[in-house]
Amino acid sequence: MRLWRFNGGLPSLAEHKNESVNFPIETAPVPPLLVYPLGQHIGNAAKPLVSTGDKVLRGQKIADAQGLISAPIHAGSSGVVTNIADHLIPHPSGFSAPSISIETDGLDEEITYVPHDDFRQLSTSELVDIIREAGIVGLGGAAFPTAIKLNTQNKALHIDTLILNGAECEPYISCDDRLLKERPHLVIEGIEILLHMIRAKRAILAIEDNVPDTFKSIQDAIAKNNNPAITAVQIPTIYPTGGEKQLIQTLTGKEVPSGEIPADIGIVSTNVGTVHAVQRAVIEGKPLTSRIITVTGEGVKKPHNLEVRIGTPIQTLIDVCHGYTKHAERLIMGGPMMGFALLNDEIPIVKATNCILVASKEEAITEKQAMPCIRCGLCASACPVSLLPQQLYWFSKSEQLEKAEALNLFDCIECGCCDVVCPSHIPLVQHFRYAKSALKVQNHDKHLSDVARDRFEAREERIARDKAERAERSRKKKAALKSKPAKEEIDAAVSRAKAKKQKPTENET
Amino acid sequence: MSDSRSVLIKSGWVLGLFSFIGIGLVSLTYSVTHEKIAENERLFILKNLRELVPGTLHDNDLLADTLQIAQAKEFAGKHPVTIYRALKNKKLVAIIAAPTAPDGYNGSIKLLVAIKENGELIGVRAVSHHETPGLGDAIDTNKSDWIHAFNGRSLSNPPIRSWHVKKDGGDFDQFTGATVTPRAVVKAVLKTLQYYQANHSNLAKIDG
Amino acid sequence: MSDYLLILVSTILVNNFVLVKFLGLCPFMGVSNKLETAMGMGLATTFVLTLASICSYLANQYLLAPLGLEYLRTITFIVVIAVVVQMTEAIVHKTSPLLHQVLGIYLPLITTNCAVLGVALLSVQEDHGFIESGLYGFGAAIGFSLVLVLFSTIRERITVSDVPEPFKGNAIALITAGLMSVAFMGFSGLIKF
Amino acid sequence: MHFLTSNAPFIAPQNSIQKMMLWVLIALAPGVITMIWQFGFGVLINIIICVTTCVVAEASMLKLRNRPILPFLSDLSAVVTGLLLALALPTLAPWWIPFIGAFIAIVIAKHLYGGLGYNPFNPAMIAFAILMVSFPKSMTVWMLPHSLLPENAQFSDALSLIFGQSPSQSIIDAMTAATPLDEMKTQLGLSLTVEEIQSRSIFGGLSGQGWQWVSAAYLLGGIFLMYKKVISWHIPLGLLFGLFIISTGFYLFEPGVTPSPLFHLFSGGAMLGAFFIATDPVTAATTLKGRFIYGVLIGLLTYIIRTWGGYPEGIAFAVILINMAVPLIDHYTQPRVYGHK
Amino acid sequence: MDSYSKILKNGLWENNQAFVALLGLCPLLAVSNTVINGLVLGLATTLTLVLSNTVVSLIRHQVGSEIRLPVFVLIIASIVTTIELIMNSYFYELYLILGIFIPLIVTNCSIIGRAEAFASKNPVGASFIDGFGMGLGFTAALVILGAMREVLGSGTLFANADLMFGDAAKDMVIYVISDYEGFLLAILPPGAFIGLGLLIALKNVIDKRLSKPASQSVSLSMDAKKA
Amino acid sequence: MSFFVLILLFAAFGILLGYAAIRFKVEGDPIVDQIDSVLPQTQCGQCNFPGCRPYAQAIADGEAEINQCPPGGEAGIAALADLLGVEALPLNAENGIEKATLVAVIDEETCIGCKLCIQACPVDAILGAPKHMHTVIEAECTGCDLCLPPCPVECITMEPIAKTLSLWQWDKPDVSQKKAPS
Ligand SMILES: Cc1cc2nc3c(=O)[nH]c(=O)nc-3n(C[C@H](O)[C@H](O)[C@H](O)COP(=O)(O)O)c2cc1C
Ligand SMILES: Cc1cc2nc3c(=O)[nH]c(=O)nc-3n(C[C@H](O)[C@H](O)[C@H](O)COP(=O)(O)O)c2cc1C
Ligand SMILES: Cc1cc2nc3c(=O)[nH]c(=O)nc-3n(C[C@H](O)[C@H](O)[C@H](O)COP(=O)(O)O)c2cc1C
Ligand SMILES: Cc1cc2nc3c(=O)[nH]c(=O)nc-3n(C[C@H](O)[C@H](O)[C@H](O)CO)c2cc1C
Ligand code: SF4
Ligand code: SF4
Ligand code: SF4
Ligand code: SF4
Ligand code: FES
Repeated sequence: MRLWRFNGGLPSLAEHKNESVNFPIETAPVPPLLVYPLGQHIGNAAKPLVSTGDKVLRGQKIADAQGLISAPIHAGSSGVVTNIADHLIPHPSGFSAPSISIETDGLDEEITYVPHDDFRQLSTSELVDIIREAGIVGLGGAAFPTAIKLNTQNKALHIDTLILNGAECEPYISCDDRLLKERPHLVIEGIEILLHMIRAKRAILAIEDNVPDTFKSIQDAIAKNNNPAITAVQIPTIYPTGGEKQLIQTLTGKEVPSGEIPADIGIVSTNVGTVHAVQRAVIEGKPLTSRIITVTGEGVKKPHNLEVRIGTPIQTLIDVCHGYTKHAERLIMGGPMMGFALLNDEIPIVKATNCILVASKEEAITEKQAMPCIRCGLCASACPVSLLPQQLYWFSKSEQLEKAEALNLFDCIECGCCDVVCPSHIPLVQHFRYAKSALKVQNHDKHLSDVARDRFEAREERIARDKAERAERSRKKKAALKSKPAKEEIDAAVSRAKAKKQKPTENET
Repeated sequence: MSDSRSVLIKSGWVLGLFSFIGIGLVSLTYSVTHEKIAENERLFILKNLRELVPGTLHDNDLLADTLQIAQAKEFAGKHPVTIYRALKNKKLVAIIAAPTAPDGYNGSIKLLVAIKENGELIGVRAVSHHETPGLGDAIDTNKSDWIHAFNGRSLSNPPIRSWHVKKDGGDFDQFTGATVTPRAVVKAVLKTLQYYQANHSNLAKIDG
Repeated sequence: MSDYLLILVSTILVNNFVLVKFLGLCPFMGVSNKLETAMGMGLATTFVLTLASICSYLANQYLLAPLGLEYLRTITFIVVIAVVVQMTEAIVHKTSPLLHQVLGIYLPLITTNCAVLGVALLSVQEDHGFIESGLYGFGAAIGFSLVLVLFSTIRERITVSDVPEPFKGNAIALITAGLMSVAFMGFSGLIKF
Repeated sequence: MHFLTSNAPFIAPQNSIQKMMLWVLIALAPGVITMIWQFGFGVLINIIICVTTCVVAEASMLKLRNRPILPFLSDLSAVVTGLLLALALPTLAPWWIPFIGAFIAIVIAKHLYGGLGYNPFNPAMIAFAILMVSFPKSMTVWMLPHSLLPENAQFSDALSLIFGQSPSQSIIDAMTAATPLDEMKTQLGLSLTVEEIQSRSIFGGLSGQGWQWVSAAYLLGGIFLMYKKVISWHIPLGLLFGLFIISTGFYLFEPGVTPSPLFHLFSGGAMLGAFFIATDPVTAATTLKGRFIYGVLIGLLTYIIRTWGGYPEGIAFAVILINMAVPLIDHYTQPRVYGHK
Repeated sequence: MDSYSKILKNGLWENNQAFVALLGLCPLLAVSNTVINGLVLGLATTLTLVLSNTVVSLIRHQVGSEIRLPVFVLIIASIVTTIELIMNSYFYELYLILGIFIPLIVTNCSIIGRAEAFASKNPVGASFIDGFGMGLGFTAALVILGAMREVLGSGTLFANADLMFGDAAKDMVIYVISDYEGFLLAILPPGAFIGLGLLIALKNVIDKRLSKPASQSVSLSMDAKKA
Repeated sequence: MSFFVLILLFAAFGILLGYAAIRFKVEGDPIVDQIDSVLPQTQCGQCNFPGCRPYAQAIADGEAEINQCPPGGEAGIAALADLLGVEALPLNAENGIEKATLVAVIDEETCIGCKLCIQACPVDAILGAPKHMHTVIEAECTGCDLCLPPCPVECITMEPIAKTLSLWQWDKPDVSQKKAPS
C-alpha cells in the first residue's frame, strides 16, 4: 500500500517501550476506593444518578449523559457511594471537580449484562445506542464520545475508510501494543462491528514498523478472520504519526481541512483500545469500566501493562508494580511528549488515561532554561502541521495573540516536536497552550461585553421610550386637566405620590 | 446656500490678503537685496579664479571675457568647457580652463586649470567631485596638498610620456589604494595643456 | 528612455530621499510603527508627491519664469503643495474614513514633509522637463515608501525585542535607520555623475 | 506522595545553540587554515583581535544590561561573529580596524537590539560595511598571496604595517595589491578585456591566486555544515544560484568584457558569504521558500554591486540590504498549513 | 496658563523638538556635520519659529479651518524667504553650504507643528516664548549633534567659523585630534542617524536619573497591580 | 507688480478649498463604533462618561485620553493605542485601578425587594419583582458596582467569579532574560 509522508516530525525519538512491553497484561485488584470525576470526556459533565449511601454493583450506571455530547459513567465494582463532592482530578490545572466516590465492598458483584452474539442482526442506530449506554469514549486521548463519532448516518456523511490507530507513537506507552499482541481477534471483531455500523468499504489498521512481532500476530488474526475489507499496514516510526491527522495523511495522502473532522473527507478513525471496548460492549454487553494502562518509568520497580478499573487511584497501580524506586521524581499522566504532571498519586485513573509514567530526574526534565530564539527554523521543519512555531512564539510572548491566531495557532496539535528540537530550549508548546487558553478567555470576555452592550443599548432604548411615553401621557393629562380641573383628582395624585415616596422608608425599618 | 457662498468668499479673500502681505514683504526684501545677491554670485565664481590668477596679474573682468567650447573633443568629454582669459594691457597673460575629467571613480570631476601664457601651469583645483571620501577626495586642497604637484609643470616638464601616475610608470604620485582618481586628474590636465598648445594662437587673439 | 530609468534608480536607491538626502524624515520616523500604516502613508505620499512635483513644474514654467518671480518660488510651491494636500485630504476623508483615521495627523503633515517641497525645488534646480519632474517626484516617493515599509517591518520586530531600556523607542529606531543608511551606501556608485 | 509539576514535553532537548556555533567554528577551520597558508599570519592577528574584542564586548554589554554572563558567553555566538568579521577584513589592516569593527558588531549591531537573537542586521557585516565606508583606505589594502610575495617581504613587515609603523613605501607597494575583484573592476573601467586583465599575475585558474583555494575551503566547510544540518541548503544554494544566473546571463551577452560566472563564484566573499554569512539564522529569512528567495536576492544584488556599484565586493552590502527585507519575505512566504488551502 | 519658564523648559528639554517630538529631523540630520552649520541653521530656524508663532497667534481667530494650513504655510514661507534673501546677501558662502535646507525651513515640521499645536491656541506672549524655547532647544540639538559629528568625523570643532563671524574667526577652529584620519561614518548620512539615536538614549538615561525617586513609587504600584 | 497675479491665484485657491470643505464634508464617524467595540462595556462610568459609548465618542473627538477606563485595564489601553495609532499611556489612577472582574451577589435573606438596584443596573442583570427578593443573573452582570450604592440594606456584595475548567488559563512561561539559567 502506498504511504505518504507528513511534514517534519521526530524520526529518532528514543522509544523506551521495552521497559513495559515484554510482560503480559495483568489485572489490577479492586481498590478500596473508586473515584469518578463527572467530567472525564469531551462535552458536558455527566449527571449523577446515585446519591450518598446508595449501594451499587459493577456495571451499574452511576451517572448519565447530559446533553448531546456527553457520556454516562458506570461503577467499576460493587460498593457504597460515600460522597459526591469535589475531588482532585487528573488535569494540569490541579483543580478539583465534582466526583462520585465509591467505597468498594470487595465482593465485586456485577449486574447482569445483555450480550449480543450476532451484531449483524442489529441496526446501526441500535448499535449506537448500545455504545452510548456503555459510556464508551475515545481511548486514544481526546475522550470524545464514540457513539457520536460512529453515528455517521445521522449526518448523512458517506464514510469510505475506517482507520484503526495502533500507532502508539509516544515513547514509553505500550498498552495498545500489548492489546494487539494478546487479543488481536477481539480487536478484529470490534473492527467488523464498526465496519458494519458505518458501512465503510475498507478498514486499515496502522501499526508502527518498530513492532514487527505485533504486526505478525495481527496479520495472522486477519488471515484467520478472512475479511477482505480489513488490512494491516506498517507505518514508519515517526512521532507523531499516531496523531489522527498525521495518520490520515500517512495512510491516504488526504488532509483533514482545518476546522473540520475526518468524517467530512469520508474517514473515521479510532484507537484500537476503543474498538476493543466496543467489541466488549456489543458482544458481551459490558459497559466501559476498565481499560489497559501502561505503568512505566524508572520511578516504578516493575513497569507493566495493567487492565485497570476506571476510577482506581494511581497509588493502587504503583503498588501492583511493586512500588516506587528511589528515583521517582515526577508523576506524569500520558506520555513524555503530551502528558501532564500530577501533584500526587491519589488522583484516579479516568477513561482517557493510557499511561502513568513515574519518571526519574533524567527521564523528565524540569523547567527549561530558555535562551532567546535564534530563528533557526528547526521548529518549523519539525512541525507536522507546517506551522511557524517561532513566529507563533514571538507573538504569544509579546501578547499579540490575535496575530498568533492569524498564523493558525489553533491548528497546533501540541505535539511538542518543535519544543524538543529547539536549540534555544524555549518551552514553545507551553507558550502555545498559554496563548490558546488566553485567547479563549479573551473571546469569552468579548462575548460578554457584546452581550452587555446589547443589553445596555436595549435598556437605554427602553428608558428613552418610557420617558417619551411618560412625557406624552403627562402632556395628555395636563391637557385633560386644563379642560377639566377637578380638584379631587389632583389631591388623589398628590397623596399617591406621597405614598410612593414613603414606601422605601417603611421598608427600611 | 448663501451660507456656503459666504464661506467661499471669506476663504478666498483671507488667503488673498495673507498672500498680499507675505508676498509684499518678500518682494520688498527682494528689491532691497537682489543686487547684492547678484554681486555675491559673481564674486563667488571670481574668488575661485582669483585664487589661481590673482587680481594683480590681470586688469580685465575675468567673468566677462569667456569662451565656451561646446563640443570639447580635445578634452575627451561631452561636457562643455569654459575658458576664462586673463589679460593685462590687452595682452593675454593666462587662461583658466574649466574642464571636466569624465573618468573619476564615482563619475566626473570638475577642475579649474590655470595656464600661463607660456604654457606653464599656474595651478589646478578640483571644484566639484564625487570621489570616495577618505580615498579619492585627496584632490581637495583642504584634504591634501596633492594637487599642488601640478604647479609649474608644463608639457615638457615632465616629458609627455611621464604624464602618468607612478603606478603607470609616470611622474605623479597616486594616493595609497586609489589610483583611479589621480589618473583621471592627470589625464584631464594633460589634455588641457595639449589643447592650449594647439589653440594658443586662437586664444591669444584679442578682437577689438 | 534610459535617462528616465536612471532618474528612477537614482531617486529610489542611490540618492534615496530619506536615507541619503535627508528629506521626509519626520513621517519616516512617525508613521513607521506598523506595516499597514506605513503602506497607507507610502501610498498617500506617492500620490501627493507626484502630483505636487508636476504642479510645481507647471507653476514654475508657466507662471514664475514668465513673470520673473523666481524669488517667490518657495512660497508658490508650498502653497500649491498645501492646496494639493488639503484637497487630497478632503477627498480621502470622504471616501475612505479608515485610511483617514490610519493616516491621522500625517496627511496634513505631508504638506510639511520636506520631501515634497524638496522634490519641487530640486527638480527646478536640476532643470527637469515635464516628464522628468513627474518621474523625479514619483521615484522619490517610491524610494520613500520603500524604506518606510521596510523600516516599519523591522520596527515591528524591534518592539518585541529585548532592547536596552534607554534605547527603547525612538533611539533604537534612529540607529536602525542609520544602519539602513549604511546598507544603502552599498548602492553608491551605481549612478555615475 | 507529592510530586513536582512542570509542563510537557518532558524529553530533554537534543540540540543547543552552543553546539550549532561549535559546528560553525569547526566548519570554518579549513578556510581559516587556507587563508593563513595563503596570506600569512596577518589573518591570525585579525582573528585574535576580533574574537577577543567581541568576547570582551559581549561580556561587558551583558554586565551592563544586567543579564547573566556565562550562559550567553558560552553560546559562542560572539566568537562566531568575531571570526567571520576577521575573515572578511583585509589581511594588512592596522590593528584598530578589527578592534573598532568587533566593537561595532557586538555593541551597536547586536546588543543595542537586545543581544543574541534580536538583531535584524548581520553584526559582522554591519561592522564590515561601516569600516568600509569609514576607512576605505585601510579597508582596501590586501596582502598578496604568498606565492606572489617578493623575496624581501618579511612577516615582520606585515606586523609593522598592522601595528602602525609604516615600513618603506616600496615594501608596502610590493606586498599589497587590490583584490582580484577590485582589480577586475578597475581595469574593466579602463576598457581592458577580461582576458588581458586575467593574464596578470594575481589571477589564477578560476579567480585569483590564493583566493580560489580559500573559496574552495569555505565550500568544503559549508558542505559539512549542511551535512550536519546546522544550515539548510536553501540560502547557500539560492545565493550561488542567483549569482551564477545573473553572471552567466551577462557573460553570454557581453563576453570578453564580463568575467565568467566561475570567476564570480570563486572570488571575494561569495563562498564565505553563501555558507557562513547569509546563513546567519538570526538575520536570515526563516521559512524555507523565503530562505531560497533571500539567497537569490543576495546573489543578484552582489553581482549588481560588484559590477556597477562603487564597491568592488558586494556581499556585505547585499546581505544587510536583504536583511532589511527579511520580515517582508517571511510575511509573504508562509508555508501552507496542514488542512488549509 | 503655563508660566513662561515652564514653556521655556518644555521647549528646551521636556518636549525638545529634536529629541522628543522627533520633528524637524531633516535639517537636523542634514546640516549637523559641523557645529557652525548647525548653529546657523538653528538660529535661522529659531528666528522663523519666533516670528511664525507670534504671527499665527495674532491671527488665530481670523482664519477658518478650511484654509488654516495654506495660510500658515504662506506666513512661514514668507518669513523664511525673507530670511533666505537676507542670508543670501550677507552670508553668501554659508548660504551655499546650507543649500536647499534654508528654503526647506518652510517645511521644517516643528515650525508648522508649533503653529498648529501651540500658537493657534495660545496668546501672543506665550506663543512667542514657546517659539523661542522650541527654537533654542532645536538649536542646542543641532549644535550638540554637530559637535559630536565634527569631532568624530574630522577631528575639528568650529570649522568654517569664519564664514559666519568673518575672517577673524579663522583661529576659532580647534583641532581636537591632530593628524586624525577621520571616522568618516560620523559625517556621512548614517552617522547623523546613529548620532541622534545615541543622544536620545543619553537623554533617556538622564531623565531616568532625574526622576528616579518619583518613578520608583509609580513602578512599585504598577507591579503591585499586576501581582 | 506682476506678483498680483500670484495673489489672485492664491485667492482662487482659497475659494477652491472653501468649496472642497463644503463638498467633501463628512458626517458621522465610524471610528466611534470601533472604539466602542474595544471598550469592555462594563458601563460603569469610571471613565467619567455615562457609559462606554459616550467615552468612545469623547476619544474620537479628541476630548478624552485613552487611559481612563479601569475595567479595560492595560490591555484595553494597548488595544486603543493600537487602533488609533498612538502611544499607550499608563492607566490614569484618578479613574480607578484595574482589578479582577467580580459579579454582584444579592444576599437573598436580607434583600427587601425595593427595586432600586434594578433601576441602577445598566445592563438589566438583576431580576425581581417589587417586594420580592432579587437575584443577579451572573452571566450578565458586568461587575460595574453601580448597584451597590443605591441598596438601602447593603445586601449586595461583589464576589469573585468561580473558576471553571473551560476558562482556566495555562501559565505563561517566564520570558525575561534577566535570570541566570542555572
Ligand atoms: C470539540 C470536538 C468536537 C468533535 N465533534 C465531532 C463530531 O461531531 N463527529 C465526529 O465524528 N467526531 C468529532 N470529534 C472527534 C474528532 O474528530 C477526533 O476524532 C477526536 O477529537 C480525537 O482526536 P485526537 O485525540 O487526535 O485529538 C470532535 C472532537 C472535539 C474535540
Ligand atoms: C500528537 C498526537 C499523537 C497521538 N498519538 C496517538 C497514538 O499514538 N495512538 C492513538 O491511538 N492515538 C493517538 N493520538 C490521538 C489521536 O489523534 C486520536 O485522538 C485518536 O486516534 C482517535 O481515536 P479515539 O477517538 O478512539 O481515541 C494522538 C494525538 C496527538 C495529537
Ligand atoms: C569603496 C571604495 C571606494 C574607492 N574609491 C576610490 C576613489 O574615490 N578613487 C580612487 O582612485 N580609487 C578608489 N577606490 C580604489 C579602487 O577600487 C582601486 O582599488 C584603486 O584605485 C586601484 O588603485 P591601486 O592600483 O593603487 O590599488 C575605491 C575602492 C573602494 C573599495
Ligand atoms: C550558521 C551560522 C552563521 C552565522 N553567521 C554569522 C554572521 O554572518 N555574522 C555574525 O555576526 N554572526 C553569525 N553567526 C553567529 C550568531 O548567529 C550571530 O552573532 C547573531 O546574529 C547574534 O545575534 C552565525 C551563526 C550560525 C549558526
Ligand atoms: S527552534 Fe527554537 S530557536 Fe529555532 S527558530 Fe524555533 S523557536 Fe527559535
Ligand atoms: S506543538 Fe504545535 S507548533 Fe509545535 S510542532 Fe507540534 S503542532 Fe507544530
Ligand atoms: S470606565 Fe470603561 S467600562 Fe466603565 S463606562 Fe467607562 S468605558 Fe465603560
Ligand atoms: S448587577 Fe450590579 S454589578 Fe452587576 S452589572 Fe448590574 S449593576 Fe453592575
Ligand atoms: S523636517 Fe519633518 S519631514 Fe523633514
